[in-house]
Amino acid sequence: MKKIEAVIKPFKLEEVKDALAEVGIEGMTVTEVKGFGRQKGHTEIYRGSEYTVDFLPKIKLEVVVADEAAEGAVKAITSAANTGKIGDGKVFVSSIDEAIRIRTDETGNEAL
Amino acid sequence: MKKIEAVIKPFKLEEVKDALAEVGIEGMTVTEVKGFGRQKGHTEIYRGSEYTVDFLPKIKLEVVVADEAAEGAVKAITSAANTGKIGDGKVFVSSIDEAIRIRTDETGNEAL
Amino acid sequence: MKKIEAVIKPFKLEEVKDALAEVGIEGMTVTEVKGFGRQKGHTEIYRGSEYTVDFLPKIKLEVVVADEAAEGAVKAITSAANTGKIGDGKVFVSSIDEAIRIRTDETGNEAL
Amino acid sequence: MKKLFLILTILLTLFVGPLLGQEAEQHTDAPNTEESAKTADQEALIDSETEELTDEERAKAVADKAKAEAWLEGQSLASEYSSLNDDDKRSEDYAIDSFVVSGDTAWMIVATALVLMMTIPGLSLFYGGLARRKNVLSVLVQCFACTALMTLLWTIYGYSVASSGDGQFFGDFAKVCLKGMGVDTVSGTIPESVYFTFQMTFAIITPALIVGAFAERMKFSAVLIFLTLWFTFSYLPVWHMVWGGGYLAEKWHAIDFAGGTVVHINAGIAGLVACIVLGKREGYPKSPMPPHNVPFVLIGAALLWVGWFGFNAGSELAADGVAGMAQLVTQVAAATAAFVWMMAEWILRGKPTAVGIATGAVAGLVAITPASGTVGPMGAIAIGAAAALVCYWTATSLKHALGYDDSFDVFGVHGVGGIVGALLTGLFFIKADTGAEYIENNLKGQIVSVIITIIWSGVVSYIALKIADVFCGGIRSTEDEEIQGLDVADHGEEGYQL
Amino acid sequence: MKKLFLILTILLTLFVGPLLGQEAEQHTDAPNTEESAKTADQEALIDSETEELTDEERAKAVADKAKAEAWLEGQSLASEYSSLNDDDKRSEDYAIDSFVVSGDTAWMIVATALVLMMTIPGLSLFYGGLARRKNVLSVLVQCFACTALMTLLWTIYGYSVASSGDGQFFGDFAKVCLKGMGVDTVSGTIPESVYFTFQMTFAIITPALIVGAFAERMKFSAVLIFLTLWFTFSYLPVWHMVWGGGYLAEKWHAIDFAGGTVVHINAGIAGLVACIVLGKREGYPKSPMPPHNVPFVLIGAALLWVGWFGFNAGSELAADGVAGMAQLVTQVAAATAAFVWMMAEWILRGKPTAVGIATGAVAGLVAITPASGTVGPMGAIAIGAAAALVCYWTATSLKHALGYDDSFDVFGVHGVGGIVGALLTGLFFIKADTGAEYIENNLKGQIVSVIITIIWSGVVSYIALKIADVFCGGIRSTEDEEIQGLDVADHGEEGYQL
Amino acid sequence: MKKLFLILTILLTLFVGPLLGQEAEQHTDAPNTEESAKTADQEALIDSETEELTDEERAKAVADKAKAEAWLEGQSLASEYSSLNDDDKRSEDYAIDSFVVSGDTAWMIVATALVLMMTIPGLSLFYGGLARRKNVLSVLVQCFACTALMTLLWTIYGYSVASSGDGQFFGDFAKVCLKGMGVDTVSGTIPESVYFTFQMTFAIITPALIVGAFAERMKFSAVLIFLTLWFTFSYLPVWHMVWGGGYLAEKWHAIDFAGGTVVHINAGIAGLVACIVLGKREGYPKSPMPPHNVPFVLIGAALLWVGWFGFNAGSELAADGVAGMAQLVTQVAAATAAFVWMMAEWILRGKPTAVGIATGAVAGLVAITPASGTVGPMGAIAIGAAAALVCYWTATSLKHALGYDDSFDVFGVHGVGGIVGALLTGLFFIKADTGAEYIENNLKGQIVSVIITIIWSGVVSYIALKIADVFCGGIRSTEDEEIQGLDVADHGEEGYQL
Ligand SMILES: Nc1ncnc2c1ncn2[C@@H]1O[C@H](COP(=O)(O)OP(=O)(O)O)[C@@H](O)[C@H]1O
Ligand SMILES: Nc1ncnc2c1ncn2[C@@H]1O[C@H](COP(=O)(O)OP(=O)(O)O)[C@@H](O)[C@H]1O
Ligand SMILES: Nc1ncnc2c1ncn2[C@@H]1O[C@H](COP(=O)(O)OP(=O)(O)O)[C@@H](O)[C@H]1O
Repeated sequence: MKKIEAVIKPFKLEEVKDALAEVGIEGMTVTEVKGFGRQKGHTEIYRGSEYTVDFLPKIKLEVVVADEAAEGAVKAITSAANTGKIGDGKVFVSSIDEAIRIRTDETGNEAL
Repeated sequence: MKKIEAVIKPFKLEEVKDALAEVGIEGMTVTEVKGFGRQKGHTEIYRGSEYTVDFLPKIKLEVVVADEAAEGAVKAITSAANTGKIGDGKVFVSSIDEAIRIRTDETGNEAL
Repeated sequence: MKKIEAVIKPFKLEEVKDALAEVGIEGMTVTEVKGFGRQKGHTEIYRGSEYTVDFLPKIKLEVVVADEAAEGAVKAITSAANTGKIGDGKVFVSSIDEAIRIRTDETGNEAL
Repeated sequence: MKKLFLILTILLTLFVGPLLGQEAEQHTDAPNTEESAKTADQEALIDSETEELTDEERAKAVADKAKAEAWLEGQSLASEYSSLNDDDKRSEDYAIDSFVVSGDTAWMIVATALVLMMTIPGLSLFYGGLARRKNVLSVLVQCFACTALMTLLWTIYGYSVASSGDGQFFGDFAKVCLKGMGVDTVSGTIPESVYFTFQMTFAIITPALIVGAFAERMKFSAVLIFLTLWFTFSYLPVWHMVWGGGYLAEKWHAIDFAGGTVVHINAGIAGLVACIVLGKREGYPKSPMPPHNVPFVLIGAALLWVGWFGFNAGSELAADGVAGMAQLVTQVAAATAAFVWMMAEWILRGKPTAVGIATGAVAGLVAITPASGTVGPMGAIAIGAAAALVCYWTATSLKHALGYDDSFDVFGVHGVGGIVGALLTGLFFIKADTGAEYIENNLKGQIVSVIITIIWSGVVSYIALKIADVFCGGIRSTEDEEIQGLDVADHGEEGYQL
Repeated sequence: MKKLFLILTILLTLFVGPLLGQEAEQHTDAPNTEESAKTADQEALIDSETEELTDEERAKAVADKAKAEAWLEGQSLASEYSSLNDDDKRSEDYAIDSFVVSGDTAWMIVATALVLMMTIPGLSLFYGGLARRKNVLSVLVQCFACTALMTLLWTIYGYSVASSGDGQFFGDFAKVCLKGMGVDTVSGTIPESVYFTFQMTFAIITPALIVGAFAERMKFSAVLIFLTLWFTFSYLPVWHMVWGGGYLAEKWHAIDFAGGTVVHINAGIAGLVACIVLGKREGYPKSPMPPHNVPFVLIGAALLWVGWFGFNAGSELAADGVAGMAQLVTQVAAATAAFVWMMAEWILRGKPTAVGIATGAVAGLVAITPASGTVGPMGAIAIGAAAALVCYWTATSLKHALGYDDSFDVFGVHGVGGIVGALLTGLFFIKADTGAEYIENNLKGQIVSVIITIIWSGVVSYIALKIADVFCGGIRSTEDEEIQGLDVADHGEEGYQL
Repeated sequence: MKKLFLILTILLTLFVGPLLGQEAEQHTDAPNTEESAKTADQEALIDSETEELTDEERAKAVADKAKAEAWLEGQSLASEYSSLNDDDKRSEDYAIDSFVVSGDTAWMIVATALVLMMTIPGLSLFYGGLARRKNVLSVLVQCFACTALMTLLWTIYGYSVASSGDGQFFGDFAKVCLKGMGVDTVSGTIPESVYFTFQMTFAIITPALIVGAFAERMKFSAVLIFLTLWFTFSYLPVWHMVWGGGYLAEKWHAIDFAGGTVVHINAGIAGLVACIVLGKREGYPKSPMPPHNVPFVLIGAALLWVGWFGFNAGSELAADGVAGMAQLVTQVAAATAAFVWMMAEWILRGKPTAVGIATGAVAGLVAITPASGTVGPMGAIAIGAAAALVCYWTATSLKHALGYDDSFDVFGVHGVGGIVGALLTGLFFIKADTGAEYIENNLKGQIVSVIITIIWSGVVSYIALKIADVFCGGIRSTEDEEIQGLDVADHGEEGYQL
């Protein structure tokens, strides 16, 4: 099984979710994160002190899928999350040794 | 070493922590996440507009353990987090190449 | 490519970020997490009931780097995050199969 | 744009029917007379040197003045049992015309504080909580800046243009920069400084109300320019027409005790026009835009509720039985509307919501405002219930049907609630001594004032927005700014570091 | 269930001892007399047509009336130096009986606003902050809905049943729907509308206080039914017994200046019974349930504190020296209790907490309430300190020992604080002119009123809960709803989108 | 340490110039006289038994008294048109000296509530929001504990030491524990209890203001000891010198209507000294320390603003034209300063911030405080604008240049704003009847009071901190505690569980 981690812009979450649903993926876990990269942050001011906020709000999406579904899922994500502007984010794919569904103790692809 | 990631219901955290302690695991990192899956969300209402909240609050637990401890840890988690109701969550196991304890620079199983 | 996950003390984030920049790493994703380990928590009191808060605020830093950059990155992190006191945190290294930059569809080391 | 005219047309049509039906009635029936007299009286208090009511129609003025005197006499008889008799005695003892009553002054200083509390913190929390997290500060700053700006404008020319002189639509510049107002200047039974500051708080909250309609998408600079223009050319003339002895007071005897027309309809229509001209927020109505901090919404509503006692009971300008009854009916109408809205949601949607109960309370407060000096408790229940149902329908159905994006339902609650209140104010009355309530058809003057206010405010708002557009190179924030949130874009700050 | 009876038994036993010890004393000693007279006086103001105090014991009534007259005479002498003399002069000048004093009216309109501010936003924030995040809105909505509902009930029948007529336990229906109350109707030196609305705010906050005891686990529909029944059959009769010239006023001369018995003990006991009947929250006491927003707790407590000036000093129904002293002792008792609670925590637990200092302040405010019209500053320090210590012990030790789950310590703070205050009210008095304070044993009437209130409220609460249970098919939310949080379950909303 | 002396030197130098320039003028010019008389009058009201103004210089006292009488006569003439005439009539009718006016009492009871609301919840929210999340409760608790503690200290000895007796720097112990104050004791036209409680709220907020300067790094125990010492040896004597007929009132005729010197400069300097002695927060100024909850900052500022009406208009101690004008100028100055600060930021930094507009409002409120009884609306605009600009410069430039860490700019806003206000108070005056405003050079007395307050408070603060240091084994939290946050370290709680 593969784990796909995608860091995307927050307002793209809904579209990415729908795109994944279209390729048959109906389970995922999302986390609010802060991203640092080429996209530059903004300046905030507090009583005359200006400071740069480099960490921008992003959404991290984790989906574990069967090996054969990985490519489709990645495509779905990248095309839905793309705005063409800097800061669109990344997708990382890694391998998962085992998956278990807690409710039923099913394992492997069954568990997803 | 293995990394065990478990997505569980928030109110089960305490029990899972205790179960892990019983199998000798005393270190872990938890994150508040939102999960999407078969468990259906709820409807919220705002001045007459109803909308569905699909993402439910979950807790993600990350534990890195020695290879031989992985199975016990997974068992501990699944049995403690089980309620038998939909949405109990998943456990994912993957491999870790290296672990370092920042304070001492110990590596490998020593670092856990 | 390698994924480096580091759990550190929150007030060390700025220093770690700078240390990574020095070794040429300019992209990362951070998450607010709660850590449980040897560092003991504190006691809170609410109308006479005392209870222990075991989970302490930590920052989880995720950086994906080319294989050859991993060691330098780990070094940078461990030395910047070190205070010598218990609870300094851990670094975990694992392998990443693929990375994609959403904006450009670049893959592999290009995407980082 | 088309929507705007559609809505205005619906509103107008709704009123033309009843209006025609009333044409035959004479407008000198009892409550009208009292009110006209009262207005005359108020005007006399405001500026005791301009005793003549009009220039043009001297005959009519004389008749009006006679009526006013009759009404004042009635008042003075009634006052055998009220706090005024003491003052009469005193004026006899000292042979002076005007004096300050410390009890009335005490109440009005506090009423002023309460009305300021309605805007900051009340309204700003109510709106701030309804906003999305990324825009919370923009809403709060707009309310604060409006408070600061209107204080200055009201001081420099607003008070003069609204309250002095005897024009039909505008006052004059006699009191610019508070010329002639000292520590000892008196207005009625309170220092003029208190009357001035009390009215200033109304001039603050009215433009601030509009902010909720165009929230989350308008440039801050454009907000300031738009509000300045609207204040000058819509708030001040409507004030003068209704409360300053102008057109609506003199010719139509409009009853507006505490500001249903001047404040709520006026602001509600401006909000409607502004949100239509600006267009919808990015993603509306597809993406849900739930309030980011519902507890703030409820605290804000609670502070509005408490402060509204200053607004309504304060509009009596004295601490007496009318003020007491105004407070009572304010409380009853707010509670009724909150309860009815809650039950409506419970029955129609399955769950009573927190935002709903708070919105209901505000709708009831809006609707009772014009009536709070003339209605009794049972009338307040009727007005509260009607306002809740009509505003509920507007905010949850009509708005979606017509498709405009009134961010926090300024038109739905203040505009529509104000109209419901203004009309019902023409129906319910209470007898002073026995508390008996009766129904009296006095709709005509009310309908006319509503229509005129709608048109006036609508036209001024539209032009003001266009002028702001020219000055600011567009009144709308860019798409990027809107996505990032106006807090960072306009103010360089984030609401929370939690 | 067993716990409920155990606690009631402990409370009763605590009182029987002192009561027996007092049996011998005659109940006509000075302060009692004054109070009985004052009550008579108040009753006379409220309803000037029912001059006879009782039906059954005419002789006793005559004696009581004589005492009342003597007391009134004393008052009128004292008033040579107070604001009342002016009014006397005026009533002489005009040969009228009742008139409105604008200063008193000004104060009472504001006091009314302050007491409403105690419930919304004050109490709702205090409780809302103490709740867990997932239940914050349910608590806020319950406070808001209580405000709306009680406003209606008090208007429709509550005021009449509480204050009119001369029954022992209930009033009559003479003033249903405010029959006979107009703009000119007077009560004492203020418009009756103001008296009515002021008392309405008491009728709002008392049931709202109970919400804190059963928070986070009771169905919303059951809450509304329970509070309606409890209001009708416990709040109204206890009001009538203590303040309406009923049983406790007439026969036991209970001193309850601002509502220690009527409000706090009454609500505290209802809370205790409700939380025991409902059972503990899921996970209590194993899982910690810390407040989700401590700043809200402190703002809420602060608003309660400020609003309490309206509650206590307002209960004088006039702006005079008694009101001033009531405000003073309220401030002193609150501060003392906050300080003592803080020090107790610091010494006993090692750290003074924010929730602790806020809770201490509320305990002090509760305890000074019945005494605020008769005690001086040194008595206030004593009462504040005693309340802090006893409530601290109840909320942190007794509650855990007995194992009931009073979510936000309604019984621990309001019930117990109210009892401490009611008893100490019988001990400390201040001389009007010199400010000298003295200790006087006047406990008997106080003890009896406390016991009767405990039993009455306890029994009514139990029955009301059982009736609500039948109507709602269970009064408790399901386990799933409780885990999910009542905000989503009952109201379809989440508190924050941060 | 060096910084401390540097700053004090700058301040002193700034004042010596103008002072010398004034040396020649006689100090009996009109406004001075009026003020000295007024102070004398106030003193007379406070303690009618100590009629002699001084012991040492009997001749001067007689002259002063004559002036006072002349002024009082002027007042009494003016009062033909004010609420006082009624009282004069009454005092004639009853041949009594002192009586309570219910309208004045009503206002002052409420003003007291408003000033308490400034500290809790106002100031605590303002400061709490500015703190970082981990320290929010420590700030709130410090404000609450200060409220409790100062209430007790003011009751036990503060009121006596500040207001009774005729020492130059301290009062006496005649009124310790409120000896002799009963329900019927009168001060001016209000009950003494009300005067006492009103002044208590000033004694609460002044030390609470200082909290913002040393926030986020001082041990809680040290805070309590420091504030107790500072209150006793700086607040009380400055009060006595300015308002109690002491040195500054008698000899320099300082004008300080509502507390620019006594409250704001006094507290601002204490804050400056404390933050310098304590040293900078860990990481300051390298790490940004933005407010954790800006909406709290704005609500807090709004409550301060509303409450400030009680502070300034309440300082008239009556509900009359002066109070009305005080409220008016308070509103105008606050609005002007908020607006000017906003525009300054917009022009100089590109964006107007929420924290900026709130801070500007507070700066304006501070600066108008001493002038609020003597200035008119145009003077208020001048004072507001000046305060905004000078405070903006202090908080955003001077502070960084000098490198002290005044956490929430207590010195920058209260100290500097107070100085600006105190000086300009000597320039702008309004005529009572016509409202005409004129400029009058009355700077000398003002400059002297500012200098003396700076030195007095500075020295006392330094010594008090050293004493606290000894008692607490260091006044600063450990580095670990500071990193963890004072909420957990000092109070065992976290602000939020979101
Ligand atoms: N090397 C990396 N490891 C982990 N996350 C990264 C890395 N580089 C970038 N990211 C994440 O991707 C987000 C977008 O990256 P950025 O460089 O700003 O733009 P782009 O995706 O267009 O190249 C960052 O905010 C960060 O969260
Ligand atoms: N494919 C997946 N990848 C990552 N997380 C998943 C995946 N499927 C489910 N989850 C997580 O597991 C949680 C529970 O899944 P769900 O389908 O609702 O119930 P169940 O665990 O009983 O099958 C989800 O809320 C989500 O956080
Ligand atoms: N086995 C583990 N798996 C995942 N995270 C861990 C593990 N052990 C520790 N951690 C994380 O590292 C943090 C620091 O660990 P701790 O044992 O407290 O101190 P130290 O790092 O000094 O050994 C913990 O708070 C937790 O977040």
